[in-house]
Amino acid sequence: MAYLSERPLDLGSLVARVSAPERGAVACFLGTVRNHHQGRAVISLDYSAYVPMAEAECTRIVGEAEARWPARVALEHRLGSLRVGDAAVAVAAAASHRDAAFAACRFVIEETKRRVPIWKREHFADGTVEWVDPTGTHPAERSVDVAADEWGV
Amino acid sequence: MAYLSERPLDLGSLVARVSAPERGAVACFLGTVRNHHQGRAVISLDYSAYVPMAEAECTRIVGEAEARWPARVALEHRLGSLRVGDAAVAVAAAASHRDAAFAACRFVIEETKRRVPIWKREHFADGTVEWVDPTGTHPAERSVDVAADEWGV
Amino acid sequence: MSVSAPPNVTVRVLLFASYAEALGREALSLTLAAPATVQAVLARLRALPGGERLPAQPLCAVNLAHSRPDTPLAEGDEVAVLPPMAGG
Amino acid sequence: MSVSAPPNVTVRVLLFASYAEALGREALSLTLAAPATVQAVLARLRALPGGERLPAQPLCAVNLAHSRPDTPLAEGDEVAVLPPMAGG
Repeated sequence: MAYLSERPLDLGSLVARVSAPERGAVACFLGTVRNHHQGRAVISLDYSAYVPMAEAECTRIVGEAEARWPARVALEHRLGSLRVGDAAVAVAAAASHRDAAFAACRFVIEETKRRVPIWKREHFADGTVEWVDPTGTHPAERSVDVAADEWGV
Repeated sequence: MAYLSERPLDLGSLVARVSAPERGAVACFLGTVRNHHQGRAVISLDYSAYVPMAEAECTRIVGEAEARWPARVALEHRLGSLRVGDAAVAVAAAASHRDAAFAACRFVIEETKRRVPIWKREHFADGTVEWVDPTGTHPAERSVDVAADEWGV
Repeated sequence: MSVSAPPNVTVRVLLFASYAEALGREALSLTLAAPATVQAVLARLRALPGGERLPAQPLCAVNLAHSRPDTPLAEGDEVAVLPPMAGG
Repeated sequence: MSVSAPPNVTVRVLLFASYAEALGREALSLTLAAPATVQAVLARLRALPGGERLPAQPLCAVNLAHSRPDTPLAEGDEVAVLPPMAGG
């Protein structure tokens, strides 16, 4: 797996992968497991993925970013059981100038959250376990047209 | 020195300093020495500072960022002689949400470049050594009114 | 001349996360009358126990690419039914 | 009653980077007639060898805070003349 990892993420290694003498600006993002979600205390998270499609989608996102900005991008997403504070996703984008580095980094984290088939199950302090739905709506309320628009299909 | 460092910068330690269980988003920036400047090959850079004012200005910038966004910010700038690829400045901003983390990170690097009294001398491959003037103008062309506007004084 | 019966199409269906939990399984094979579409797969899934918990139009992918309800299916295609993404 | 002569003000002046190079020194003390301002310090620096290489209105700081040409100076103040910042 190139983009998905069962082991702890290491931001330094992502930075090293995109760094080069001609790229003086590196923008990074690290998403870590928070201790709360919608006002409830979180203990841990399980991440799972549709692995081959997630890998394909990550490849597409990185390719789109590198086509749109003169930047090199690295992306990694953790799978498995994570505790509060663990890094779930890491992005590093290096460019000659910081505008491109920040723009590419932001694009990659936004698209990763939106397009990559990864799911998480939260274990709350009160003992309950729930699948996270970031759309905030009951799934049945999402029309296929909205989905198609979002995906550009 | 809290913000200026004679030793190599370590992005990981800045990230660790701002991380907390309630802050799930960390945006970072690393500025490294490029191998070129305005089309000329660069070998190394010397950074110097008006140390007490630079420390005071960094304190103010971090304070402004933390007042404007619900974020914790760490900032470090290297002094001394650096070679191509070495990190010159590092910023980490942690928040509950990534909008605040990115905005605070971007603000801090922009203000650091604009306001902190640090200077650099470039050693070019052709043997010449020059002070860098990012304003791009001959110093005499900068009027005090422009300067005063920039500084808000 | 005899008119041949339309051939059948067998596809592999993958379910994930809350959808796998709703239907009590992560994968199954379905044989559909040709011409088959993603929509036909969803209709069959809804008839299974727990299938009523699927949303009206869940996101789907065919062979690792996002699909639409009318995306046509061929023999051996992999159809994935995807709950809302929650990475990051 | 005799009118007393205006007192003098002695300040510490710091030069950095290209400005230190232009004037061949990094620090000096200047004694100015009161009331003294940043502008008066700059006029004195311009009269020194290499001082003609200072820009018309360089950035200055008094006691670690950015100043204006008419910022008044008191005995013992630290006046820094700052080339364009080049951090990052």
